[in-house]
Amino acid sequence: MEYTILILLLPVLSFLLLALAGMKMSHRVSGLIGTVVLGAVTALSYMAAYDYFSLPRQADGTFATLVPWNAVWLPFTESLHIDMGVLLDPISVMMLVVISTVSFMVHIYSFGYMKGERGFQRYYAFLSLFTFSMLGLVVATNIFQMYVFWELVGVSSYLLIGFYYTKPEAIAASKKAFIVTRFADLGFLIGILIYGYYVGTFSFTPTETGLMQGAMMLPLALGLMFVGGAGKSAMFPLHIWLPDAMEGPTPVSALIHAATMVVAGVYQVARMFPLYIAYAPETLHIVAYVGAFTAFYAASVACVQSDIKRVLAFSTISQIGFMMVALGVCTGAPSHEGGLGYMASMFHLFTHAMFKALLFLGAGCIIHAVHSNEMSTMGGLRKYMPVTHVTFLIACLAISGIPPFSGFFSKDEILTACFAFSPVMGWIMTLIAGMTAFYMFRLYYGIFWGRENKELHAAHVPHESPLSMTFPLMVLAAITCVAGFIPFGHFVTGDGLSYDIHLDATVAATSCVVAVVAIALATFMYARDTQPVADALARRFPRLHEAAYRRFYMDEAWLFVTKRIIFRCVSRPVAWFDRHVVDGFMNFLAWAANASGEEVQPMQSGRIQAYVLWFMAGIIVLTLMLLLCV
Amino acid sequence: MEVHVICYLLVGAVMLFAGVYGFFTRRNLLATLISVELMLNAANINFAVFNRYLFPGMLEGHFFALFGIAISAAETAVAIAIMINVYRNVRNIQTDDISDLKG
Amino acid sequence: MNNSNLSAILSLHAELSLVVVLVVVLLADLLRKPDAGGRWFRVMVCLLMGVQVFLDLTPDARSLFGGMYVNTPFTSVVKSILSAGTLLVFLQCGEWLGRRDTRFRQGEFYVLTLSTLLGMFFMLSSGHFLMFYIGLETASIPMACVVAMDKYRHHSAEAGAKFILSSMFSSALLLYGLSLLYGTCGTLYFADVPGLLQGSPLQQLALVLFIAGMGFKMSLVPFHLWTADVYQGAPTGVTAYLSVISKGAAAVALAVVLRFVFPLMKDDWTLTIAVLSVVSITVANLMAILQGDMKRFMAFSSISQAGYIVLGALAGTAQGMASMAYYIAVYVVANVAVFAVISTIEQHTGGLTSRDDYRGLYRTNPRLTLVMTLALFSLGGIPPFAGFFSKFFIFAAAFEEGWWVVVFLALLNTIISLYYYLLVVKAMYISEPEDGRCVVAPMRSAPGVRLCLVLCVAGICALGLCSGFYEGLEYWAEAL
Amino acid sequence: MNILSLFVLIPALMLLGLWAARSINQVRGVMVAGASALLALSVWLTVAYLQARGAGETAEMLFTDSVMWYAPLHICYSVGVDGISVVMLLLSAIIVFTGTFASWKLQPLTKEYFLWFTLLSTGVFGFFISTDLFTMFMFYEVALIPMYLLIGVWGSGRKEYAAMKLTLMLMGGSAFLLIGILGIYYGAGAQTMDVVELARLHNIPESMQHVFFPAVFLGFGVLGALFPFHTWSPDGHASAPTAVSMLHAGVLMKLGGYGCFRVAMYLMPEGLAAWGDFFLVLTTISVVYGAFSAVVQTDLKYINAYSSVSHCGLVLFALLMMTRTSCTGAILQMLSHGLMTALFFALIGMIYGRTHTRDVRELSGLMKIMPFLAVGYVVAGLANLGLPGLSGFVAEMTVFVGSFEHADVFHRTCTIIATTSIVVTAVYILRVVGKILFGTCQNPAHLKLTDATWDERLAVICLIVCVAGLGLAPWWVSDAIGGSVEPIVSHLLVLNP
Repeated sequence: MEYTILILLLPVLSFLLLALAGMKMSHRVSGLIGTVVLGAVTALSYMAAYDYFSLPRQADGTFATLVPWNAVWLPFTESLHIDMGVLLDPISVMMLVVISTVSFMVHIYSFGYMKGERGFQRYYAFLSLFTFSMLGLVVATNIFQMYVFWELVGVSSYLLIGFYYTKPEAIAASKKAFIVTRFADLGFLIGILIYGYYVGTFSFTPTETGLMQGAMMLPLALGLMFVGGAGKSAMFPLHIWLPDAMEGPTPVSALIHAATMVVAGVYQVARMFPLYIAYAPETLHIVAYVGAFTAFYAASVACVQSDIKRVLAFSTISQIGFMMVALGVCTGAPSHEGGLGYMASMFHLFTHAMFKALLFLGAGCIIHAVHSNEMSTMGGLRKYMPVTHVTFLIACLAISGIPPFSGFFSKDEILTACFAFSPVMGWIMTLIAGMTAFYMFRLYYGIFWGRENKELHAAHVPHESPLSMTFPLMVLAAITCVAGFIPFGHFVTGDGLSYDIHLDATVAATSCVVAVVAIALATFMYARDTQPVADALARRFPRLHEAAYRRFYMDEAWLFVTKRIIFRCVSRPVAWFDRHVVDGFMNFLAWAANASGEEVQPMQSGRIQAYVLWFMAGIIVLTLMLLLCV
Repeated sequence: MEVHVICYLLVGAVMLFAGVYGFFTRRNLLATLISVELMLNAANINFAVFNRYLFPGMLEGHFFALFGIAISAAETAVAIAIMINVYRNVRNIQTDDISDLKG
Repeated sequence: MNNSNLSAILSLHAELSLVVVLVVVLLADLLRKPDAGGRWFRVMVCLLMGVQVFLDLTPDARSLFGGMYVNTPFTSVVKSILSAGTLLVFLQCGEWLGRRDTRFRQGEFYVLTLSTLLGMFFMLSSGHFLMFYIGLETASIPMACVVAMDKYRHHSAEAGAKFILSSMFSSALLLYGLSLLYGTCGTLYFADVPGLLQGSPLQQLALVLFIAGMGFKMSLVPFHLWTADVYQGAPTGVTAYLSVISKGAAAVALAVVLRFVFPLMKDDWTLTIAVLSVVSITVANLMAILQGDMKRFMAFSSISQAGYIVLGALAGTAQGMASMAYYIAVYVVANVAVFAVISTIEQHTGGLTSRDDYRGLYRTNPRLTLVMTLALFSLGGIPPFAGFFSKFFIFAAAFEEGWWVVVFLALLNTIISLYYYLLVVKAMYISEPEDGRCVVAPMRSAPGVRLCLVLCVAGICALGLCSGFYEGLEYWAEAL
Repeated sequence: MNILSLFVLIPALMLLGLWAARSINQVRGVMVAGASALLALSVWLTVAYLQARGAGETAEMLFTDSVMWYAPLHICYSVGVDGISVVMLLLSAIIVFTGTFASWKLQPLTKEYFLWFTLLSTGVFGFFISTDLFTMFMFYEVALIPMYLLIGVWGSGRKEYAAMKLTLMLMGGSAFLLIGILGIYYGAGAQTMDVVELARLHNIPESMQHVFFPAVFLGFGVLGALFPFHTWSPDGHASAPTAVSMLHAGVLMKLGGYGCFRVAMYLMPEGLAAWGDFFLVLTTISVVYGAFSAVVQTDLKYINAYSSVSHCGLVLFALLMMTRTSCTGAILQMLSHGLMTALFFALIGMIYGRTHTRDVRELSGLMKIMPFLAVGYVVAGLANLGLPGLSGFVAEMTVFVGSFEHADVFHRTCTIIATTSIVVTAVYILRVVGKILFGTCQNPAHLKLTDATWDERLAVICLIVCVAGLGLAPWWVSDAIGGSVEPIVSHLLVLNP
């Protein structure tokens, strides 16, 4: 399957072409180049997926891990070296499909959304760069290649968030995103260093001897790597960059901050899964707890946000929390019990990518229509933009876990796994699932129902988006409808063996009931023109509402750490020290030389008697010196 | 009676330090010049005495003394010439008047 | 017998040829019209000196007058270095001597200067302290006259007086020291003294007095105090001569005597020299930072250079002697170049010697400035100029004898010295003159000065990069 | 005639040509011709070197040649290159070439400027080709002094103070260096000054090594901006004209690391064993300290100077780790830092030439006004914060992995401390990029400014290509270096197991 290298090469070529020659091209041409290339990549990815999964399974019933390409890029020592290559196994192939699909949709969508924007070519160049990096990340053959593309993904996200580089918020957001993730990547890097030192390789499949040596340090190494993953996947408390990242163009949010990049952390954990299971189950459970808390925190914040993209952002964080939990609750238990969460997590990653991208693109259409992110400017849009309305509704149902939409199936698997791990965890996650349904429908009603902002709409009548934007919506909606029925367990499972997804009736029932109740509640509170209950609650618990609205002051906390601690209490003193102590010492030396010069100057009094006096003094001193010393 | 060599050397030493002292204290250039002559002659006395008492029968010291006298004469001549020059410039030969150059 | 005597006498050819030059100059001076410009006279003197430089060299060691006079190839090389230096000084003095108020005295200047040189020659190749002392005095007495040459300038007279008095003082003490040495040894032949030394306190005192007397000639701290005043007061040409020639001669003579006459008291004199060297370098550097007048500034710079020079004597080895002679040669060309520039500017601007007057000099006189810069860099020990090599060799020599600390302190001092040399460079290139334009107008220096500068620059650049000169010195020093 | 001597000969000829040049165009002609010749020569040398190694040439130094110079002190003019010096020569040639174009329109006294500039580069090239201690030291000082006039005359800001400070501090370093060199020479029995030979003899008494290792290491360390002797660097770089900052930060500071490795560590392993940890602490401090100081600076050049302190600290840091990989990384870091910091200074100079201010607070929205320079600046910044695909990443990762190879826990702790600098780097780089390039231009006077001219574009593109080239295809460089680091490191490891 050597052709898979093209999946990487094509985007980078289009990036170079657009970056170097883009300014010479018209918008249409550059956009077409990007889109066509991405189309090709998508086709190749599907082809790769088909070829891969149609290969005969191995004797032990798992899919073979293929490495069609691998070459040493940067040699360190005999055993340690960064390789660049392509690795195909179930999850990487699955990711190829996800990324290329969403990216392709976003490319098409952007035609309409970014129409006439300044820097259209730049936009498409960055999209290609991002796609390339993301694909490179998922097909990495070793942890260091993953880190390389990890960084590239980070920077392309930085560039795309800061696409409107004249907007101060955009600049701040992009900076924040990069620095926070960079900070997390430090953990990743140190983890890699420890891994490489103790296990003696960067590859995902160390030798037995290496594992023997490294077994003791593996939990630490994997934990540090997870810090990196937590940063990219916006786990609490490193999540703060993601809501701000919504300053970027909406298609970018759909692609990077909903579907692909933010799940890199999940992918990383899945990638190291065998090592976690075998050597660091405790670390894996820490992952689970972090994920659960994040999911809850994000969901609770999402319930009160008024900016639709912020709501979606927090719901993304929450959903990624779900995936992390699913991975975290895995155990070494035999057959599929232990590994169920793994499959569930990957499944949810897949479905979530689709419907969350759909939600963001839909939000994009709405923003496009009303030129604002604020719910207050919306309401009652369903009659203006039917397609968007329907697709958005589908996505909401999917994320709320209503059968037969894809979200139901994946989330159900996750809950099953959680219950298998511990009932407490199971119930917590079910509750959070309910909250998900609640805030999603609050959003839905706030946009499409509720009181219409008449005067605004009179001034500027909202309209359905052009086909280039609605087409991707329909495609994604279609996928969302059918994806649930994919026999996912046949492709991706914890132990690699084929497995039939069967619904655990009780879990399914409970989650459905909870979801329906939550939706009903949301309908009760937000479907009408006025929302007395909600306002009453807000008035009843002003503190809580305020805190949730301000995201429980996490940003302020971080600002305190960065501005006060780092900037004021470290950098300034260091700089002062440098100028006044270190440098001051050097200047002091110069001054001292001058001063002592003036000290000896009187010697040169100009009076000859004084001169011969010194002369005699010198003789006497020297004589005494000789008489005493020698 | 035999005068011990030490006495002569003491005379020399006293002359030397007298000269040095004079040089320090006298404000008049001529006086300083005389003091230096004292010092030179102290050295000459030493030469003569050493030769006479310690190494009789040789003439090195005596010759050295003679040359020393001659040379000091030459030096004195030049010194006095310069002092006249100084006097022509500042109408005075006090040491304090030749202390412009300093620092 | 008679014949051999004659040939023996002829082996004094350095001194003899110098005497011949002296006499010729004297006669020519008598014959020429006193108030004539005397350009041809000056040319003749320079030509004669140019010839004389080569007459100094001798291939083999000779000893005359029962060991009173010893001439070795090494000393002969040093002599020709000194003659060459004198020639350079003469070349640059042309402009000053040509002035209306001095032209009728230029004969005296040459005669007196040459006689001091003669004295140094004898001092260098003396085999007995009497000869040494006579040479020393011959070198210093006429010097006083030359210093006081501008007899209508108050400063010149003051400088002369200070010089003659303090030099008499020092020579008196030196003479006293010699008398003590004589008293303890019974002889003053360089050949015999070493056997009779036993390092008694009297001899130590004698040694100190001797070193002090020489230190006065080389102006080592604390015997240096006359230097600055005399350098400032004397005519610039004379200052140049003082700063390079008499200093160099005294240094080599001191090194020779200490090494060959006081070998048994090596501990004593190495310690003394080490202290003197460090103190001289440091104090002189500290003083030099504060100087605004170029001549005075160069006086202190030359004091610290003297401190570096005696490091060669400190080593007391053949390599030390060689690097010392080499250092002197390099120092001569560099210092003479600096003084040539100073005196040229002085002559063309009616006596400006303050550093602030050099501001923006590069704009008006790029060539002069460049020469000055090269010379200062060479003095500061910056490669690829000769000064770097000479410093390195002299440090190596001292280091080999284990004087690490002294070498290190000297090295630290090179930073300070570089600082004040750069101050001059800064004034010439960087600083803006007060009224925007440099006080020194574009000028065209006299041919003699230009020749002098060319020779100096050639020396500055070539002496280091061409290793032959140093290796020759090393060879002859080994042969001592 | 040895091929390496051309590296000194060509600049010498350039000096003559400049001396003879009458018009500014002749000056430029001479510079371009000479710089291109040097570039071509170094490229050719690199190729030839790799071929020779490929052909199984195992000698430590290639293209060697030796001419006895001062026989009494065994001083030879001896030249030779290994992989390290080859890449350093390549770097220097690139910087000189680009620096020529970066100072294309320099006024006034163009001729003199290029004279001193060429003298400076002569010293640099001579240093890298020579294998004789004395010659090395000589060229080292040749490279130092022109800085004074280059900064003092053509600089900006507190140029006189900065120039004097820089010169004196570096001279102070070379005072230590000279005493150390004498110590090495006489310690090894005054037999030879050739580095390789001295290393082979390896007979310097341990007591002397304990004294002279710190002397030499400090001597070179001052030029390598070793804490606390780095303070010349911010002032000096801030005041220097563009091309001089490029050459100084890009190449001259590398003399420090190179010398520490080739002279101090290589010749005095016991001394290293005794002092290694002490200096390791100092370098670790400079890595973090430099980065933190850079965060709060407001002058673009100061920011870059402090980041240079941090990055050059990383070079010495990696060298002191003494593993094969870390030393390779150190050389890579020299190379990469040289290229990207030169790029930085070039761009800062060009921006300063237009806006006449380097104060971050007074610049904004340049991306719209001068897109080319702005994009170049972003690339330089990304390289600086170690973006994969640009040179910085390769170097830093090699350093970190290599340092972490060290078995001792103390060393690995230092490594982890050092790694934190990459975050701080990101902070100050993005801060600057965000402030001056993005946003809307506040100063109306800046709106009329023009983008880069052809000569500036040439310089910038040339550097960017090198940075990206090193970042994308690091394997051959790291092979070339690693091969040459091997003997030295093994020599060290024998003595410091």
